[in-house]
Amino acid sequence: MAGMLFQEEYVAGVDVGSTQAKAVILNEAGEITGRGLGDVKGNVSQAAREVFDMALINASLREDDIAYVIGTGYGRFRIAFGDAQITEISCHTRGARHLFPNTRTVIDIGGQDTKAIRTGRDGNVLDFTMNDKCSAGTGRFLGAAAMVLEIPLPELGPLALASQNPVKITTTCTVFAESEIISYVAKGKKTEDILMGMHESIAQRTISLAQRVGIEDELTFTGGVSRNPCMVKLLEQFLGMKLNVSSESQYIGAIGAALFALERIGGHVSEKGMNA
Amino acid sequence: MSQTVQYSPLDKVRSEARRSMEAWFARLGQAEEKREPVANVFVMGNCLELLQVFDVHMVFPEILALQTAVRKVSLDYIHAAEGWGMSTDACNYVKADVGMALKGMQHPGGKIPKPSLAIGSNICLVFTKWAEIWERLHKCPAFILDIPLGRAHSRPYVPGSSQYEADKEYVLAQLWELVELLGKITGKRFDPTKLAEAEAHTNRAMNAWRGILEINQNTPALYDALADGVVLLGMINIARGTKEGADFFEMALEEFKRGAEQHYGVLPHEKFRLLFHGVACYPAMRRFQAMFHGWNSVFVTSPYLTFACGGFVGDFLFDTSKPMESLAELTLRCNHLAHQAMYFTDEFLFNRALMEKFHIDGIVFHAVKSCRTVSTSHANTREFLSRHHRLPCLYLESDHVDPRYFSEAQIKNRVDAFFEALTQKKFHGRE
Amino acid sequence: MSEVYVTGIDVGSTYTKCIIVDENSQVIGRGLVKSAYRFAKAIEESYAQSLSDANLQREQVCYVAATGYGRFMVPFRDIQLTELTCHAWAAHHLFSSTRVILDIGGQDIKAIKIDANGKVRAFRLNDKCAAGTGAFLERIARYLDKTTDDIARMAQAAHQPVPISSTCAVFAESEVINQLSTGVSAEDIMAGAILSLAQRAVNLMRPVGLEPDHTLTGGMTKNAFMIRSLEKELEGNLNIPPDGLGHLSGALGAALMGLRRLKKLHEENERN
Amino acid sequence: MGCLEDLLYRSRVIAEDLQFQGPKAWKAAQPHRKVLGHFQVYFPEEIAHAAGMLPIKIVGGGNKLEARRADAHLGSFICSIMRSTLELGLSGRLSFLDMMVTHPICDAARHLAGIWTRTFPNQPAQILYLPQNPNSKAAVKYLYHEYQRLQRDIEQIAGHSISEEDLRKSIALYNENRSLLRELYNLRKESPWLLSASESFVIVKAGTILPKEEHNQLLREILSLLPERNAKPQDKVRVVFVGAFCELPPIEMIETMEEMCYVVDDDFLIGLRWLTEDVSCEGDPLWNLAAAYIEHSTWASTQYDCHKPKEKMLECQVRAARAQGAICAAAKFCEPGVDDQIAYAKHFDSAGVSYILVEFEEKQTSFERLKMQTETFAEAILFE
Ligand SMILES: Nc1ncnc2c1ncn2[C@@H]1O[C@H](COP(=O)(O)OP(=O)(O)O)[C@@H](O)[C@H]1O
Ligand SMILES: Nc1ncnc2c1ncn2[C@@H]1O[C@H](COP(=O)(O)OP(=O)(O)O)[C@@H](O)[C@H]1O
Ligand code: SF4
Ligand code: SF4
Ligand code: SF4
Repeated sequence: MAGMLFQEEYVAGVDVGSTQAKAVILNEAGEITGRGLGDVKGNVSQAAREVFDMALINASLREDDIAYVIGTGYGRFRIAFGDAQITEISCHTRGARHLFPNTRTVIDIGGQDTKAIRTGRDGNVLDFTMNDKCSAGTGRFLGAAAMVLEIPLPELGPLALASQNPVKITTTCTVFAESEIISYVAKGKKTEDILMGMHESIAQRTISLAQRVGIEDELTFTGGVSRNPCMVKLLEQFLGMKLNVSSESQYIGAIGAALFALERIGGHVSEKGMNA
Repeated sequence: MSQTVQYSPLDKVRSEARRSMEAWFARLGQAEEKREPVANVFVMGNCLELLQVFDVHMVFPEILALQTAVRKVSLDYIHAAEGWGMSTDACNYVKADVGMALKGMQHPGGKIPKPSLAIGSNICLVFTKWAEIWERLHKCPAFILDIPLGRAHSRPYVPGSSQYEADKEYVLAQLWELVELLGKITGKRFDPTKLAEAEAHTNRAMNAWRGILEINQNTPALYDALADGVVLLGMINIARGTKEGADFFEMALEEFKRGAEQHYGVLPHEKFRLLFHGVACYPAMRRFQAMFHGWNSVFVTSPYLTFACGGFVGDFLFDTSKPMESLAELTLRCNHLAHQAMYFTDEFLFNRALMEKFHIDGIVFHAVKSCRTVSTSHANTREFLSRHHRLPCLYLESDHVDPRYFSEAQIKNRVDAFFEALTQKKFHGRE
Repeated sequence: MSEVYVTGIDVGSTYTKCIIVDENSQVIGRGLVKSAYRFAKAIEESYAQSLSDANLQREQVCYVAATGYGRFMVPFRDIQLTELTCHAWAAHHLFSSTRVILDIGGQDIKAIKIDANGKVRAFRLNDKCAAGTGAFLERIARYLDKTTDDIARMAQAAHQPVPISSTCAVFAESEVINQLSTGVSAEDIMAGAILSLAQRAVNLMRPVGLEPDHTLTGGMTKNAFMIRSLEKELEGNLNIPPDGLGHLSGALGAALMGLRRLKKLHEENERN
Repeated sequence: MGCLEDLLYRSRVIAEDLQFQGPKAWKAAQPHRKVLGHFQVYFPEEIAHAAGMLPIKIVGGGNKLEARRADAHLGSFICSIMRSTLELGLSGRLSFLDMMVTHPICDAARHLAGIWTRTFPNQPAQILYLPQNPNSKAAVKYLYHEYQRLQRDIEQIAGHSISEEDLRKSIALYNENRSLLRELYNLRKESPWLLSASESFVIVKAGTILPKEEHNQLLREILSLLPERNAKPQDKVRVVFVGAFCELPPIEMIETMEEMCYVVDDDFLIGLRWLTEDVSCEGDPLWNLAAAYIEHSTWASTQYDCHKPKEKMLECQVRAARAQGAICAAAKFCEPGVDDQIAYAKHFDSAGVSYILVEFEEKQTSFERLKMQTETFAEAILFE
């Protein structure tokens, strides 16, 4: 920035998921100075560009101010302005550890993928698993409900929490889930009970997945679905433990990527992280 | 492999193997015309040596099936088989084979003769189902060789014990029944000297095979147990029990030894050494391999190399002075061992000694969706291993024949994450 | 028997379809309404449409046969039949020589084999996975910001269809994004999706036997590109119900079955 | 003697008991009592019974069991009964077992003993290697040796040896059970309106965990009450159901089929009816048991036998039951099941037998598709 004695360095992390793209900018101290969030529609590269620009504006910076950009997420190889790529598994872990240093398990539920990661004392990934070639039980499952029932995504969770008598959703297919929801609507079931059924079904699947890596305390919940209070509550209830959920949760992948970028240029945070 | 012109032991091994494979196809192409008997057999539990006595051609439907995948035409065959009624869940080897039958026995490698006999076994129970399909499709008799396999975890299985002897008696009795059937089909008489000869060839090949498996304890590794392993396995099956086969493996061992002296490595900058467990991912072999080579990692060994070679039990070799009994014993023992290893996996495959000898950094499980024989225990074993031994494990799911199950972006994601973690662990000491 | 009118209602997951026939099996009224998952409303509306189309009052209809996914939700039905039976019967009525019927609906694909009398001999349904259904195309259309009606037109304009290899309807979307960003046109993607669906459909037909001739029924009859792709896969012609009846075949079959049933009941009454 | 409805209700409660209260109570009643669990399909329970053990059949968890833990241990391509069986173990419901035996019925199930050992190291698990080449002349002798081995293992766990006399008594008891089950099935063939397939299913299923003495008593009582049942024949299609030789369909699924059909014969829990004739008590009883397995046994998808081509066996079964068609089911991901469906379909197409192919899962709770399939099937037969 003009007029400053020392040119401060900034780094960026860009997480291009299947549903949404996220970008954050960090300063050398590892503080977030800018964010960008947008839907991935049609063009991955463009979505990456847009959220990056958004973050730059948000941080009042120009592209030249950014020393290093790391791309992550499903579209990481399509980020034209990125300097390197790292998988979202490493990035989510890194981001989660940064926000909650005692994290040993990370659960990330995104639009298409559900991941469970176990990390070691040093924050290294020890083991991870992901859902297989079927999108059942991911954020998209909820997206389907939101669409059919015409309820905005952020309201799904709070609404489901009002349920007294959840229905049982047995379809595992995201697409067919729509018709199962409809058949419940047709039978006169309450919206909140149907929603709760959906949430329970995803929570179940997530836990079975997480058990593959072994669940250890503390558990940090990341990804877009962690913004859903009902899912947080159900996971806590089924697991019998408290979850870490950050208000930045959807950005955690991008934060992790940015932290790796900082490490590349030799920033402080990474050093601390290494010795911690 | 690397830029400097370096001697590669693999050149000769690969070219010789290709030549043998082509010759095999050529022989098969003529079998029907010459009205010579043909048997469909499997890579495990096949008693090749006995078939050689009766000059029966051997078709390995598993090898044919995997080649349809390698040559990128498997989906056509699978579609044909699914159109015929086969389930999407059934083993795709079977579907590729049924597809081939429906397409008039046309295989990318050449025309394949119809079997005059099918020899199935219980090693994989899909074999028996497969044999039933042949009975109906090709109207050929099926013989199921039933081999009693592992009964329990770490239960000793020693010659002389009542269980061992009873099992052996059962296998031997069945082999004699097979001899009778072969006699009927070929019109030839059983000649024990010929069997002993074939067994002697196998002994030579097996001795060399053992050397080849062990030589990869060298750093850097001399061959990739996945990609090159497939070539070697193809050879041990189509050429076992023949002089040609024995010569090939002795040659290969010599080549590898020479390579070792010259510090040849299959990868110029070997960084990670991995153990591969499962059936390979044939529809995308190259892309799969590239994901690992990109991180400078090599598969140094794979249990599959011992399971599927047909006759490997530690130091046990054929006793050619009593060829039938010895055949029964070897068939029983090697399959018993393979199964003990597959079912009760941990103690046999993942012992510390093995990991240390081969300097293994991690294990890659490739679960094949349509192969329950090999893949059922993968998830459980992986869970067990990473909990008890803290060994880094990567679990991947795709298929051995059906390209639809290979999703590049998803698999790459997992592979990259695995190596990111491994790098941290190995080079930054993080855990 | 004077002035006999029979209604067939096919309550599908995507569309609710209604047909009224007279005693000579002539179609005199039709209705088609998007179910949009409000079945009660869709049933009422499509019925009202067909009544006004036929210029009839409700009371004039003697018999109602319901079919489709929501057949039990038609409160005024006299009988319910499955859509397999109804599609088969309609195809048999329209093309007496047809032996194999393919119906690609929103939720499933059905391949039905019938005998010379229109009786169902065998049938196959697709797996319970949305990867091979009409919903697959609709999702891709939606993803490309297009409507169902655009699907066929887009595909026609394709130059070089790219196949969608994903086995999952949802993952297919990310494959679509991927291809869009590598510069593949939306038209080529849509055409590729239809081709892969056609391939799946024909594969489902194979086990029931591919003997001629084949009839396509259901909503996909509106998609000319799909018809061509299927014909290419089948290496033969497909019968398409004339007169826009394709999408209404389930309802037509139900109405005709209803008429048959009604006649039989009359005969029995007369005998007694 | 209770009334019929009470007995049926009691059977259902036992059949659906996921806590295994009966076997647990049996075990607790006396010290040193031992329970042996064996997975589907067939197991020579006589040997365990003769040792004073309670043999119970492990048949999965059905659609009431919530599977949370098992998925972590099995890939996505494994059938539900494997999953739910492991879930029963992981949830501690089977911790009362003193021994677990599995069989080489399919490639998935063969792994169960290994998975069991790794996961529950304190519970002895093993594979009983029933022969897969029953056509070999050596098969009986081999099986006799294998039964001897099993007997030694059982004796060790039971803590005492088995005399020939013990074994004879057990065989007689099981002969009676099998004959009562045959009677039950005959009755369904003759008058299916007296006993529905779903009722028959729970009665038989109760026998998976009841001591045989009690199950025989239950069967005797039910059989004596059935003829007096107040029920009249309905106009329904008669069908044979196959495909449940291992994984069991949910009761609601059987009920769904029965809305349109009389299921007059089936292969539910075929392992309990595996031996089709009484086992002789003369001579060496263990040998007789082995010989019966090879010589007087029914057929199933899990065994290869060149003298019993499955499609022909099924056609005979359909004809013997005077059925109008067959419902050929297969459990999802069950390779023996899905492969045999092809043989059935091809054969029935040429033999002119009506049939439908369906897939099911024990954990299924919605039966819309099945309903559509059976309705179409019945419509085709009724409306010709
Ligand atoms: N405000 C919100 N409340 C609840 N859920 C949300 C919210 N925003 C997004 N989601 C969920 O998060 C998912 C996207 O998560 P994300 O981690 O961004 O996925 P990806 O990285 O695959 O694009 C959506 O499918 C949606 O279900
Ligand atoms: N105008 C149209 N153009 C192209 N395709 C159409 C059109 N209308 C319907 N379809 C296709 O037909 C399918 C629905 O067919 P339909 O037989 O009504 O299904 P269902 O009976 O399940 O409601 C849709 O998924 C869509 O793909
Ligand atoms: S199931 Fe596995 S072992 Fe068996 S035939 Fe198929 S690939 Fe081979
Ligand atoms: S079942 Fe549904 S979510 Fe799963 S693969 Fe099929 S379409 Fe995708
Ligand atoms: S249901 Fe089929 S696949 Fe599953 S354990 Fe039983 S026989 Fe094996």
